[in-house]
Amino acid sequence: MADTEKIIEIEVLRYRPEQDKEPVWQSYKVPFTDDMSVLQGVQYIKDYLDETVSFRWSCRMAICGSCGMMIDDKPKLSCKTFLRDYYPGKLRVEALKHLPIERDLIVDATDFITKLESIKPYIIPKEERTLAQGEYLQTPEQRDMYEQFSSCINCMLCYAACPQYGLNPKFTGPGILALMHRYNADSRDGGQAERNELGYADEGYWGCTAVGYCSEVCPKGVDPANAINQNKMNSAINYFTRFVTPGGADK
Amino acid sequence: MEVYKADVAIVGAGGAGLRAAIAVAESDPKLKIALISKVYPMRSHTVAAEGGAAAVTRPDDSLDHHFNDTVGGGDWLCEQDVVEYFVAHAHEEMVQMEHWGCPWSRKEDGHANVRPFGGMKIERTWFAADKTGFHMLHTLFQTSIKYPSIKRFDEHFCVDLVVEDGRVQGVVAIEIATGEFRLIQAKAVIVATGGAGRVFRENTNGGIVTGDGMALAYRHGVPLRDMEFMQYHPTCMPRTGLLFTEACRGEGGFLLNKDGYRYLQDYGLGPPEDKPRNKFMELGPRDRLSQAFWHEQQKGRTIEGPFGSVVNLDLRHLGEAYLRERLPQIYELAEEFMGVDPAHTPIPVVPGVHYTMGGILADGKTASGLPGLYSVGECSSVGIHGANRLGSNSLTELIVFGKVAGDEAAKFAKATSISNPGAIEKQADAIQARALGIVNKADGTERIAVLRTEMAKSMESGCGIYRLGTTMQETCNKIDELKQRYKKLKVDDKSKVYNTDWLLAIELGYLLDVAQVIVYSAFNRKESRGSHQRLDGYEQRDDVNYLKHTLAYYNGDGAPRIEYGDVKITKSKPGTRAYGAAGVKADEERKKQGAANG
Amino acid sequence: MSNRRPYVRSMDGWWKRDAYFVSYMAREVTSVFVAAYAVVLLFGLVRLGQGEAAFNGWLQYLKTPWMLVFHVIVLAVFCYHTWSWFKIMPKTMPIMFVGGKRVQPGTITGTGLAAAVVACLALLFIVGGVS
Amino acid sequence: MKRSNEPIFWSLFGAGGMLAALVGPALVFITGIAVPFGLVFKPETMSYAHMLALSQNWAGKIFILAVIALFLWHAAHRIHILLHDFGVHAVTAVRVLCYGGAFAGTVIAAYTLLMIKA
Ligand SMILES: Cc1cc2nc3c(=O)[nH]c(=O)nc-3n(C[C@H](O)[C@H](O)[C@H](O)COP(=O)(O)OP(=O)(O)OC[C@H]3O[C@@H](n4cnc5c(N)ncnc54)[C@H](O)[C@@H]3O)c2cc1C
Ligand code: SF4
Ligand code: F3S
Ligand code: FES
Repeated sequence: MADTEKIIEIEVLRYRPEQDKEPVWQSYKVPFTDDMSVLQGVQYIKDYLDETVSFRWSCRMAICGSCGMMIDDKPKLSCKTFLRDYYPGKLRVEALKHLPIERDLIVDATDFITKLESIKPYIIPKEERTLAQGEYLQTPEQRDMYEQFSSCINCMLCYAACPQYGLNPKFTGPGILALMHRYNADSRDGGQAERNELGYADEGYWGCTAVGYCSEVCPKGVDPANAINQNKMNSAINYFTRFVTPGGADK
Repeated sequence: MEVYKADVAIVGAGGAGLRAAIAVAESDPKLKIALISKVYPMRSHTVAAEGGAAAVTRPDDSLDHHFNDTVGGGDWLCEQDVVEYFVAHAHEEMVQMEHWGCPWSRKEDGHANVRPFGGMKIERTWFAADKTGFHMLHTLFQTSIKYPSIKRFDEHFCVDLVVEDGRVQGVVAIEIATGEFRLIQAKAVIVATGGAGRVFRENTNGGIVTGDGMALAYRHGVPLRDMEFMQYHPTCMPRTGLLFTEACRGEGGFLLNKDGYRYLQDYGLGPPEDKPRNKFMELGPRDRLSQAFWHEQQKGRTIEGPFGSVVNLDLRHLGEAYLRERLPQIYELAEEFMGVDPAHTPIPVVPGVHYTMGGILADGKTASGLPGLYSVGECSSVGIHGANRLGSNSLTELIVFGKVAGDEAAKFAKATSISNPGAIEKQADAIQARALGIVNKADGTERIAVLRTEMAKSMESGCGIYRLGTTMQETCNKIDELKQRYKKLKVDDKSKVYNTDWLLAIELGYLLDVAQVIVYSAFNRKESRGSHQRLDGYEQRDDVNYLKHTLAYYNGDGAPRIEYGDVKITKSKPGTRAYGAAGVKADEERKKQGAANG
Repeated sequence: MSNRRPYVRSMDGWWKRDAYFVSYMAREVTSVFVAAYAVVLLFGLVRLGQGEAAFNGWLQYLKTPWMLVFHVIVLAVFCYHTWSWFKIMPKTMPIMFVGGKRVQPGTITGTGLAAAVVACLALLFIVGGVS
Repeated sequence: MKRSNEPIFWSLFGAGGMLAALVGPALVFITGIAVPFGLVFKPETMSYAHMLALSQNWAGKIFILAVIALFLWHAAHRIHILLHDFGVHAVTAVRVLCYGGAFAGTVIAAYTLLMIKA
């Protein structure tokens, strides 16, 4: 390699359920070059220092959403965080906060996936259309209304950022509520009423106290805080008008 | 062992596997579907596809154009009847994706927009900004949730197929979180495990793209077809291999050598023009562009620097605003990974391994020779890519043939029943014992990372953009040696919960099998065609001897047995594969000939 | 039997973990001062109802140094409230387009802050004019 | 899933928060600093007579009630969340305390204003 190698210390929060009672820090010294990501640093550990260190990764290009970790206590995608930014100090990596640690840097994603499945994350057509009729027409402006919310890569960084989820895991949480809004805001979709049942509950929009950190850490500019909080007004209006507007009292 | 009884089991939940699952569910809601994936579906590597998916859309386009581009692009090694089916069903599948919510980029009038792509005569590539694969994958995954008959086995690692009574009757998988084994019994199995780019060093593929399904089918006697054809993508990030989509060039990007010269004009792709022109210059096919890079390097006209030899991808003239709108992800990649602002500085790029053209031998309806076994997606070879895939044809392949695979497997499952469940369970136990053997071995000495690195390096030197008999021979020997050393592999991690060390070890076994097939197939093909280019006396295409598919058969511990199969030719006789001005001329001549032949 | 034993980390002291959380908590704590100020006003109102002597007692009370310190702090807290209120405002509004361009969060916050300045000045002028 | 009753409290919270954000700083400056210490305004700005007059007309009554009650509801909602944030999970007790306080303050203010006759 052309540039001279530097060494950085990486501390990893280890947790091996079959042998550790609770997580422990373990330190490794990793040679690196300036273009190396934190993920590559951790991969180096696994390849050459300690094969038992476990973590998820795949795409290396910030799109598959596997590699989220707490890096110096901030939720980040390890594949697009660079070792050079921590040098000459050391850095600490830990499994995403607020989620149970399955092992080492791997969190248990079951809750996230179950919630994703619960919000009807698919088009419930406003009007049926056959393939022969071609595509639904949607102007670029209509697309812009939901595009940002459809960019979520399910990396769960926002869950590691949201204290309300940490305090109460029943809260649906930022990423999934953003996805719910993505479908509600799609001009092709007519499923809002069905989804609002969850949205308008304590576990839905109302579990959020507008901390806003979710949007701060989101690597894809989804802005889940916006997806949630812009719906509180609708939810409130619906609450007060449901008995007077036709069809307003949807469950 | 826990047993789950399904009608159709699908291994792989990328674009192909998900589309197949939905097809089975729609064809008959009573069929029980097991959808198995070693990662959560949305992590599948389809997520990384950027540019788009091809389907004839504009009034000035035609199915024949798409057919000709694909077959010519594939250097006539395509199954032409399958290509005909493919181009005919592409558009309706795009519309289907749209109905399911895929956020296709739109024109002002509300219709889906199309963009130009390398090797395509007319704009026909549907896109969702530069995150097309991401949006297709998430749309398919989220839509699949609608169907209660799809039971997902997320983070389940498939270790083998169960073949009993001469047909596939299930798969065995490890539940990664617990290390427990599961037998998934099924009357039909669809393999949709994606490509094998990880056999190489610098590549655009995700860490999970390790050729698992190919190796599994191969070990059960199904041949792998045309595996020597590995696509090099001309514009990748040096060292990491991350991709700068072809759309960069579709939108008007230039490739420059160290003199700032658009060198592609020296390789039969000119003349250069300011605006992108389909099948000219930067919009030539990937194999040609990667080869041109190699020649520039030989001539000392590449740029030498900290990243090795590179050329420049110049997007500056497109302006920041346009780049941010059309290529936001590319902008981000360049800025964050390389510290390069593409609006002001050209991006250094190199060719990197990108796509596995070959795969599990399948007929035009995705069926393999082994009854009950279907394959679809990058792991499969239904025959549309030939010797070189055109960009944006493979996302379309996932959905067109995903549906076919689902329909066919459903039909097969309905017509059969499980035979001999006792024997199936016994087999599953044996599979479990074998998989555990890898981790429980006492006398191992070899390290996973060491073998993997040696393999990748050797593949790169033997099966690069240009190939030589001697180096290929060296690589054959090297892979044979690594397969022996693999038997002495040492797995440090002995735990059950999320033991990725163990999975890496199993994947390495798959990689080595696939690597061996690639290099032996390449060694035996004594001609140059598409992405397989030789420099040792076989520089020309040889239709007399090699207008044939390579079929590699598993042969235990020995080298694969190489055979050849016919290519199905319907309406396009092999011609000169030319681009740029020469391409226009060749087209005209073909037309004249066609008219003369009546 | 499963070997899984997912480890759940404690949330104790979470608000100290990150500067962002500290600023969030500061925003929430403003409410204590808003309440205190409202109680002071409520107290004055009750005194008003009890007659001139009682109300003057309340007015005298406001002039004590302690109350000055208190109100200076409350003023600072209210200013922080105003700033944080409009800072989070863009999160509560649907995506809007004006003339085909997306309205930026900064614009919303800026407009809110401007409105607050106008409202405050208006109040000061009204009060100044009436008296 | 059960529809949340949050909208009631949230609406009051929001109204109070908006009022506080718009005029709060000026209000505090006037009642807490400027008038008691004789800055900017005339000393009789908040005299008994002036204040009585204000609380005798309907607009004045509404303004006073709005400020006191909405500030209280705004604060009650946030304090409620604050306690939850600090890990106090006695949900019902906390609610009764916070919203009960705001309710009591509202009733006292309204009663007092009603009792002040023109
Ligand atoms: C960076 C990049 C950009 C691309 N851009 C384009 C483009 O613009 N246009 C285009 O047409 N094509 C593009 N391609 C190609 C195209 O994206 C892929 O060919 C296609 O997505 C492959 O899809 P698939 O469903 O076959 O496999 P994948 O999406 O890779 O899915 C494989 C699935 O199999 C599962 N699996 C694998 N092994 C096992 C196992 N042992 N046990 C259990 N599950 C297993 C995985 O978990 C995964 O779910 C691109 C490719 C790359 C790498
Ligand atoms: S909203 Fe952002 S942070 Fe949250 S899961 Fe999606 S991409 Fe990740
Ligand atoms: S951090 Fe949590 S509380 Fe709301 S604004 Fe984001 S979801
Ligand atoms: S590895 Fe895919 S997001 Fe980081």
